[in-house]
Amino acid sequence: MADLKARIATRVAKELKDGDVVNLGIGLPTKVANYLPCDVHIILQSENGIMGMGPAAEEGKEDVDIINAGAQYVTVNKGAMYFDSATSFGIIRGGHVDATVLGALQVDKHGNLANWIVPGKMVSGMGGAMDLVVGAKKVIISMLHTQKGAHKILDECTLPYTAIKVVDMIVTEMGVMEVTDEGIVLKELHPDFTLDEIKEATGCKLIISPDLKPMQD
Amino acid sequence: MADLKARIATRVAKELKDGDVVNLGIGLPTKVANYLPCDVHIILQSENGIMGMGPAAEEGKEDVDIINAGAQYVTVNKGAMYFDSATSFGIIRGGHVDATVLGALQVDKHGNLANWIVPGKMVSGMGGAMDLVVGAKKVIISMLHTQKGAHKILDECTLPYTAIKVVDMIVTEMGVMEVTDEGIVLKELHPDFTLDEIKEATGCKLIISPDLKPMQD
Amino acid sequence: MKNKIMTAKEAIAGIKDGSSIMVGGFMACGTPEILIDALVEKGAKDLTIICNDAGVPGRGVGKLITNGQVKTLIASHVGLNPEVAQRMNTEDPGEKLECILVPQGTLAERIRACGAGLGGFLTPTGVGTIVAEGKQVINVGGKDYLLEEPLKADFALLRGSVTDKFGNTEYNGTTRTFNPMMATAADYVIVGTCEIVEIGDIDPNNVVTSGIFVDAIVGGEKPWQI
Amino acid sequence: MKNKIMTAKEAIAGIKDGSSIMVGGFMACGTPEILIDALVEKGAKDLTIICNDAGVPGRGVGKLITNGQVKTLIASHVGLNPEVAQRMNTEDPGEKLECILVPQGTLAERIRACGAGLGGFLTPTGVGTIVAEGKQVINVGGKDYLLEEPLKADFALLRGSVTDKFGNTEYNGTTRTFNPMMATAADYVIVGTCEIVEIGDIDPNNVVTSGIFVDAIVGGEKPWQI
Repeated sequence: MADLKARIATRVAKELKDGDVVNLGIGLPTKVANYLPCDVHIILQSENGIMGMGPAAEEGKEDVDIINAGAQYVTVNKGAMYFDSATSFGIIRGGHVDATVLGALQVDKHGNLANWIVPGKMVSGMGGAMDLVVGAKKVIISMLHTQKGAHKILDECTLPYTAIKVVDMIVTEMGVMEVTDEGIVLKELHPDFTLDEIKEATGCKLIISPDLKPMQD
Repeated sequence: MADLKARIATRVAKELKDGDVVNLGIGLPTKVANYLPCDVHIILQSENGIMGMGPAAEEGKEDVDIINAGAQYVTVNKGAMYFDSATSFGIIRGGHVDATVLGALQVDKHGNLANWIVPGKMVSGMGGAMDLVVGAKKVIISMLHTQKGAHKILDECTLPYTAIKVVDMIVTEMGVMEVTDEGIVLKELHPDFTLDEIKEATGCKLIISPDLKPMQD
Repeated sequence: MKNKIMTAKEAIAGIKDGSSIMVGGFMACGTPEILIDALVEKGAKDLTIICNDAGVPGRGVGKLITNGQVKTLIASHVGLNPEVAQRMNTEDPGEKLECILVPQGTLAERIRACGAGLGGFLTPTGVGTIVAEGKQVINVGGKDYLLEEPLKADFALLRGSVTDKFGNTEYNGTTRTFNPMMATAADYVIVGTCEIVEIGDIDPNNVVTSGIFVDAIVGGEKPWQI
Repeated sequence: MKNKIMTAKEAIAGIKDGSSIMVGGFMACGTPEILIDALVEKGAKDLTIICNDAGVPGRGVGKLITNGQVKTLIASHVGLNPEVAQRMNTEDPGEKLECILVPQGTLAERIRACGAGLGGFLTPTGVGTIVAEGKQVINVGGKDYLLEEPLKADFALLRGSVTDKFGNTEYNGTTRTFNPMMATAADYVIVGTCEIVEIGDIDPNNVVTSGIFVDAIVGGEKPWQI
């Protein structure tokens, strides 16, 4: 599992360009920063008020006034800036974040996203996710392809939406997909899987790119 | 004339309470700050981005980065703050300015105000006036009672409105008036004038306060 | 000039059962613990709390929830405080917590709109989702937006890093979060601050919250200890 | 990291006839004169200028007006520049200036709304006046508001006091005015600044405009001399 997540994070990292402003969700997305090529420097935005977030704070050296959106003590890089929440979400909604990487419960062929609520279960709230996926220039979903065998990539989400028509790209351990007006296009397939396997693991029709490439670890 | 303006400014100054946040318009209103009782300290807001504006800068000691809304070099008092225009007008529209003092071309019995445009004449623009009169808790009009004999206090403004139903008080060289739901109530009459004189100089019915007082210089 | 410096107990004296209170901070980073503690001691009930989140048990708004003082919580995220779910699902009406979830950017902007005298704003966030229920959808330039309305409160409890005696305040690091907007959107604003300085000690270029918004200043706030 | 430091001529190279340009400042205090000078030299015409005012003759936007480069001016106040009235009233179509007046708070908020991804906002300012003509009136909580829409531009010319090499900028005194909002609302943002410092030299608590908004940095801006 750890290897699969590393694979996903590695692949997502290749989507980020030098100088990009990026907001990484909690969990798997946070790991993406560890897999950037060394000539690519991105600027991390944290919605609780940082532009230019750095790595986690070393134990014993935490500044308790500086946390990330997951309430972990972090550092900031040179050239960072702190701001209030209205400013932060102005940056987010205003299209000034080049990419956001988030997990998902479900994504559908229209690019609709469900990642915040399972009716009947404990509700934790949407936090900044609804704003992020609406505002970021590129929305990359990084997740395991299925949830204990159940489809997560669907014709239509069955869970309540986080937002509609927002997902640009899906990266899983099986492959890399782009959401287009025609539906979900498989651009890369990981060599561990066959086309039939990824089709079976997907709840909507996968359009196979004529230019299909192998997904690299 | 200078005496009349001093009289008006002196009377307006009595309306301001210690600790009030006040925005003074260009011209006569600016002079109000010179007539405050010595135990009354107000906080001047300047819409171009100052809370806590001080007196004009001494010649030769100007900081060219610090001007007031009339483009004059000013100082700031201890405890001042600079802000951007969105913040400034958030303060203004948000009801955080206790009083604004402005001149007028016309005021009517509904509290409608016209002070920014004379059709056919050079248009200078409303600047911050429309926001100020809508947002300030108390709108005080300080002006000469008539314009070369023409009425300025009317049944209905004939010039385009700056805002509707915003004027709380009018201070002229002849008296002090309050705008109420019933119309304009004369609260103070200056001893230089008779009731008939002020009525004649006014283009709408003046309700005489049962508690009419003399206006002091 | 009016003295604004007082004890936490004095500062919160006006808070009553049923008051609405904005609380600054994000996961309790930027929340004034001394003011929360005083409010726990006072025990005012049926409060409406407006805060980014529910804090965590034992910190920030979490203390008020544990103490059963919160009737309604308006927040964007409550996942780090499991007690919220328990109290949302309880059958005991005296313990029951109503939780109104608002997207974080919309929450911040609604508070700002109130302070800035706006009647509302159009946001793309939430269009097509359950957040849109009951709200006007307005199309501008071919794109749909939700009309979101301002949010105000009776009180705001803010956490400053440096505050002068007039109330001008600076916030360090990410403690800034919701504090500056909340300063503008409540009738009575209390700053619990780490350091009180003389008027004039803060560079006018660096003041974040103007003292005109601040009604009470309480010293002795400390960065929360790990 | 990409180098953003360049000459004024290089920075404005992309401005063409017909471009829309936001210009920071208030009566030219906070306007980047070196960028204006470069634009005068370049001579691009039919510009739409968005600025609080028209500057004064010989300063700020006033220079562009004198040089006949402005087709449309969107501003709140033009009274300190008598040339505006002359050019508004001229019969010569080549010299004709169209002036669109917007209340100052609405102008600032429209620029902010654009940068913040909002579809518009409801303001009480202008209700019942000619400013309301052609605009939707929306009632919220029993009060009428105008729906005002966002305002964007191709370029923004800002004036910084201290700017690091990434573009993080501080503004001194009242030069802040419209600059920070404009930084967020234009496709290409140029800062003419008084002092360029190394990345890390500005306290992250005191940065006003983030470098992410800044495409070009031009040094050598001076406080205007009296």
